[in-house]
Amino acid sequence: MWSLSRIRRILPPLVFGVSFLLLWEGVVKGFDLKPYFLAAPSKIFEQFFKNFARIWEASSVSGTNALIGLIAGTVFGVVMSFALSRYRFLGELVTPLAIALNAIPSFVLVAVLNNMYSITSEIPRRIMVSLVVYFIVLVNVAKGLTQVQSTHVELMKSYAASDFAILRKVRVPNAVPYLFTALKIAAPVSVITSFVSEYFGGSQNGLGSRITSNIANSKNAAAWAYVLGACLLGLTFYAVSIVLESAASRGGAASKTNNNK
Amino acid sequence: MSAVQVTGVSKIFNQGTPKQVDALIDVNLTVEPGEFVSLIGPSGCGKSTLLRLIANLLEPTTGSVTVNSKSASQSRLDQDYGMAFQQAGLFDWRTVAKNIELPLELKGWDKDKRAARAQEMLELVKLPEFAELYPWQLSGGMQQRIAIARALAAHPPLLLMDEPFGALDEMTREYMQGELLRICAETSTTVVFVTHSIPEAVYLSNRVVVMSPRPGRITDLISVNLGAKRNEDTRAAADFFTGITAVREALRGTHADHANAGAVRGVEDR
Amino acid sequence: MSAVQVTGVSKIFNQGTPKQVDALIDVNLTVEPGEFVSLIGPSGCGKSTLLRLIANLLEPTTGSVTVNSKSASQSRLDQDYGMAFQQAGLFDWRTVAKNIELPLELKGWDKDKRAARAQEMLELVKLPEFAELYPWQLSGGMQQRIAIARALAAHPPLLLMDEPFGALDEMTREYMQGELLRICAETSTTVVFVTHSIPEAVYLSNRVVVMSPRPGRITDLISVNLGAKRNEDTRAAADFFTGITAVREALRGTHADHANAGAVRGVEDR
Amino acid sequence: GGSSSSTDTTAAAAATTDECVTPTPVKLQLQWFTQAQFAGYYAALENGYYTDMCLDVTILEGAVDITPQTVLANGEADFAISWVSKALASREGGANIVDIAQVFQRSGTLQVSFKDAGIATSADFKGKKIGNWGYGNEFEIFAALTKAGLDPAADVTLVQQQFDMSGLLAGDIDAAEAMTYNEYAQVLETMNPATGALYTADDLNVVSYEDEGVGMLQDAIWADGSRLADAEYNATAVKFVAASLMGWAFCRDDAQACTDIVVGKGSKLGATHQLWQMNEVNKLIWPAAAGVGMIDEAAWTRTVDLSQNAKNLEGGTVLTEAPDAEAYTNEFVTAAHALLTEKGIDINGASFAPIDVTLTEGGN
Amino acid sequence: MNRFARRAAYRTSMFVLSIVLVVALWEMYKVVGPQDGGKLFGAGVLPRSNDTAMPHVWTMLSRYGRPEVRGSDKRVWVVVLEGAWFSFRLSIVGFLLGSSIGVGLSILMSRFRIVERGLLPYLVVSQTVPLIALAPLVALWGGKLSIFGIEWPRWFSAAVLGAFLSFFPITVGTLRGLASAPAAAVELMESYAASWKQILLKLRFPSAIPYMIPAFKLGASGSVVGVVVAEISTGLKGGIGRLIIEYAREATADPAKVFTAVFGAAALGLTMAGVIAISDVYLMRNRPKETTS
Ligand SMILES: Nc1ncnc2c1ncn2[C@@H]1O[C@H](COP(=O)(O)OP(=O)(O)OP(=O)(O)O)[C@@H](O)[C@H]1O
Ligand SMILES: Nc1ncnc2c1ncn2[C@@H]1O[C@H](COP(=O)(O)OP(=O)(O)OP(=O)(O)O)[C@@H](O)[C@H]1O
Ligand SMILES: [Mg+2]
Ligand SMILES: [Mg+2]
Repeated sequence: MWSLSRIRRILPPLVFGVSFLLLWEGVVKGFDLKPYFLAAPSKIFEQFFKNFARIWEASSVSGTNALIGLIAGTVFGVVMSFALSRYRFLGELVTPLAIALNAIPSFVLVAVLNNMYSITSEIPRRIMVSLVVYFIVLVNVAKGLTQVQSTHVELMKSYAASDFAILRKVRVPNAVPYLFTALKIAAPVSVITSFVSEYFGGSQNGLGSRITSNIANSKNAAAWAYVLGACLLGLTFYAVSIVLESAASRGGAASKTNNNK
Repeated sequence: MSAVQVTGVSKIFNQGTPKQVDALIDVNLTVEPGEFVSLIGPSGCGKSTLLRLIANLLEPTTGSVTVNSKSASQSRLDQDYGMAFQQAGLFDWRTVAKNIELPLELKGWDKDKRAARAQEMLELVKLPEFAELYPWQLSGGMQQRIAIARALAAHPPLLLMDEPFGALDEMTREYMQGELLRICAETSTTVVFVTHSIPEAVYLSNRVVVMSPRPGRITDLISVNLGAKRNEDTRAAADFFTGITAVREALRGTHADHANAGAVRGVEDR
Repeated sequence: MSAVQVTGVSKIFNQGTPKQVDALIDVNLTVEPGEFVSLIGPSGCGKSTLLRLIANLLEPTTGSVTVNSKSASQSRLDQDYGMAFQQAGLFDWRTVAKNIELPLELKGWDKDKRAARAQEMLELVKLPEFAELYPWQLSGGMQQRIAIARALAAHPPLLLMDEPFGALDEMTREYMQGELLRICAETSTTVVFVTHSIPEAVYLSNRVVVMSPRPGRITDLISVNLGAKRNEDTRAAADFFTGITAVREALRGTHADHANAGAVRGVEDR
Repeated sequence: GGSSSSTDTTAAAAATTDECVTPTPVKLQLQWFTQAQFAGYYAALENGYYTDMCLDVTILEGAVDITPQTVLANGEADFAISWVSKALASREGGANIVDIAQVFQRSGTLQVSFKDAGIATSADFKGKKIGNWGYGNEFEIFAALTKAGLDPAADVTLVQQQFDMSGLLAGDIDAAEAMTYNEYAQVLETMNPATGALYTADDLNVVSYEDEGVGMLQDAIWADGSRLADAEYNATAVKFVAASLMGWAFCRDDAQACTDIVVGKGSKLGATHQLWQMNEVNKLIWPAAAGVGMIDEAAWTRTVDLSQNAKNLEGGTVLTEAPDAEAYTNEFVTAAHALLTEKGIDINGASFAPIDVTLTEGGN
Repeated sequence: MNRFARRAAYRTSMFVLSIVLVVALWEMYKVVGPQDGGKLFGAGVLPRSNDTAMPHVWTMLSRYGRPEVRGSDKRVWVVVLEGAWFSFRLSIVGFLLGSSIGVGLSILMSRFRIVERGLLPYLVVSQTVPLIALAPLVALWGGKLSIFGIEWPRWFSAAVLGAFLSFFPITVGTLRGLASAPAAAVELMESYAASWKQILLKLRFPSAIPYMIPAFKLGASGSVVGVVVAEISTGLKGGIGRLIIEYAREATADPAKVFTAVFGAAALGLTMAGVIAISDVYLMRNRPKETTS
């Protein structure tokens, strides 16, 4: 059943999206913009379906890098945030480095990493993704581990609970929603980072290299078909992170985060 | 043998620094088994500090605290007491039953025994059918009752409560007071209870401990006796109002300079 | 001419949807100029809704509200009333004086006139030397006094207060009650006051309006008369206790099913 | 070829002798940063050849994402330097641009590998990691692969190189794409850790796509087709081509002077590297049997054929159909040659002999 | 003020310490790490420690002091500094543009829920469109468009791309901040018959500031990245992005050089963050100190 409120939620973005595409199409047709300059959405969709198998293949290459980086970055981020919640000064050490790294375009760092590993290796790209994910996860999970209700900690102490028990029964569960918040941010970012990392070199099998080579060849519609694939991949990652969140917190945590938002 | 024995206790925070606070000075207090004692006094007079000292969440600067003739730290390790706070402080990610089981888990009880006890406690607080719900699905008063159930789960002989009903509206509060009295009578638990409300202190207690700030100390001990069978009518009884008036009088002294007392906050640490 | 006239007012939220709430049904209330009226009743009985209707922050579903013989909306535009809430709701980024000046700013007063009035109000609430501090540097009670000063800054004939002392501890609360009475007497302001506390309602009011929920309606109007010169001794007077007992009796009826009433929260919207 | 003759060109040539009142502003879009690859234009600018033709020329540098032919088609530049295949792809995408002078007569693309990799011809690419520049500079590789009967998606691993040759030097890739005038020199400017001296040509195998028969036409001057009907633009084009070719003739005769001009324009590449580049570029231009800048129909046809038939990674080709006849014209070069001959400039360079350049470490 | 000074000194020393640690790790790895990389569990996860892949820290530092190209008397540090200054100015323009767009959009969205519902999902999607696909388009607008007769200069394309990366976090942060004004405070303003604009200026914005500052921090580093990417892709001369790519071409022979420019970009990001941090201190000076439990 499509309830009224559901329609009301879905309608505006739908109307907006469709009218945006129509406007785009109209501008391209109306001003007779040539395909080398700006491709019409209809052409992009046409290319998308025509090249679907290749887009799928390229997406799976970039997607694999994103996924591995996402997992590695999350694991490192979680581990590090445990250390961070234990030793406060670590946070002060890591923050400026994070800011500095954030100011360097990722493909520049990948170029450096490519020299450190091998240009044919996927590792630099995965490292790059993990690095980006790592900081997002670190910041959020560390917050979740430290910002616990003082009542909870006192209560545990009154049970003569050890630090480890407090960590396990209070800090970790408290950090779970924060972890998912981080994942929601990190999931699409990991996809972007993954294919942007292909910009300056390396194996030519992912979305990023397809986009650049098609643009360089004045095949704009094809390039944007890959961009569309990239957007869809990013949205898929995002959707999966949401599904994971609701699956993992079927009980209490989910509603709590919703209330806090 | 007394349930709680506080002897010559002082608590000074940040001793020797410019931020030094004399939270408690030379406090002596004895609580008998089965007794219900309330701590009342203006904000900052050290009620919570005294409760934390008894719970061994803080160490006294001088003096000693014993609970059931053991040192405070030993009785904490033995889980000789249960605790409840103004915020129910339930864990959102645990069901009601699992919340109640928490102290038992930490004591290493096995699963079946824990579940049985949780169900027993839920019956005690009259919420047996809510075991599998999550705390945020309950009203404030119900959450507070779960918190009490949790505090009592290990059957501790002593219950320490820091303004447990402070966040409830007056009607729910009065209902909860009745419930607490009933539960404590059933389990013959000793209670040390911090509150800001004079009627609450009078209604609940055998004795009301009146405290005053700067430095924190006990200024009065007022015995109240509304009888074992308190009910709604008690609140309309003359004894009740007499008790209220007595406590108010005792407090008046602690409150002389209230108008702008403790006024400017945070000035010290700027 | 009455200060507030509520005639046949109903307020139904989300009318016609599954979430419909009958917040108020057929409410009639007249408040005379200079009168102090309290609204009391269990949570969800529509106290805040009624206050918001008077303030024209909500429109009634049926019926009409007039304030000083004007429509509620006109009197809002004219700033005929001041408002205060449970949280003082001061703006952290404005000094105390600037907080008090806020309603005057919005009225377009010029700077000097505003400053003069703010100083005058600060003297009224006995905090003249705190003008240049920021709200978070003050204690809760002082913040609440500033909020009252702000509500009165434009000299409105009517003051609407929604549990203004709910967040204060009992001692501070009793002090603030005294202050409020003094200020209202000095400025001969009419007050509509929402509270959960029976003693508070009895101590402050000329009349206590008792409400009951589902659907929200007025069930009782209790006249109290503790005299114009109320003071600390009034709280020990027999009249005071009689008033309390009367209001409690009136409330008892509204509260029969309290134990698990409205228990499971959020069930409807899950 | 599209040599539909027009009287405008001759008229334009005559116009150059007129007094110059206000020079015509002209913008030239390059493919890449300032370097000796574009020395002819900088020489023409520096030596006043453009000014003499009453042109006020501004040279716009290229970059990673600057597609010169697109810039031209958008009207942001009056002329652009681009490789033929890339430009024809844009033309197919609707960009109305015309090749009016083919400056580089030969392809300068190599595939460089170390001797031990055993890559002597493009047939040896099979199973190897083949580096390329991407961004549309890789078509000759696809052409060579197609010619050798290899599938770019399956038989080789294609790897996009970074901006330097470290992929090859570190052994990450087996053969790197290199221009004779640039990246090839970079390898020769690097210390060989085994010998402690620079790498030499003997250490390397070089596959030249020109020699493999899959060379595609490279740097050409492109004009805006939609404006060619305009007499004024037409005249400007002739003057611009003439002055530019004069610049190239100057560089042919004095490579060192041209190198200095380019270095003076702020190129960050070292001076000996630039001199090497100048010399190699000269080799791609001179000698020009039909006259510098003349578009050779055979080379053009070969380029078009390869563009239509060489399959890339995605199984596509650069061009889906042959370009129309208007895609190039020799009438401007012809008119320009007339002007240059008048001035006594050698447009063939039959006696051209490259100089010897000794590379130094890092090209400095 | 003393407290700020002490805090700043502490932060600085922590920053220096973290750099020292990274340097130490780098050099330590150069000692113990395999020259040509190594495999662990069958995957080549150990980086190469040779001087081409990982130049010594002192090689990189001393590169700053040597001339950029032989024969030139311009030292690398001067060039990098000039490049950073150029990009900094562009980043500021991009940041200002991005913040105006971001704040404007968030006002619009907080005013009209329908705009929020319609637009927000696409703003999210817009950030998954890679800059490398947009850069050529925006670069083309340079010279093509003119607004009110003012030509769109080339550098402005770079600033626009900076704005593209900075507006999103600013929009989201400001939107959340504007919505953070307590309902009671909004009601209070309504009880004063305050207009929408008055509520916005006197209530919503001041209460949004704690949300806006972290958002602006993200926006600032976004604008740096956007500008650097744009310089790389459109070849805009004079900035740090252009230096990175020019030096990268020489990495074969002079591997330390490219690091000088990369560090320049990092320093640029830190500077932008610093600028925002200062305004943070200024704007929050009269607010209660954050209490974390
Ligand atoms: N950990 C601490 N460090 C420093 N000072 C403290 C600490 N805990 C409490 N104090 C100070 O000790 C004094 C007593 O505090 P306490 O919390 O016991 O008061 P209280 O009577 O419980 O007040 P309230 O009614 O507001 O809860 C106060 O001045 C408080 O600021
Ligand atoms: N904006 C609204 N939309 C829907 N329902 C509302 C709204 N505001 C109030 N209600 C409902 O109207 C009823 C009365 O609410 P109101 O806030 O007036 O109660 P109250 O007496 O002030 O309660 P409390 O003592 O908890 O403040 C409640 O059931 C509440 O859920
Ligand atoms: Mg306390
Ligand atoms: Mg209410």
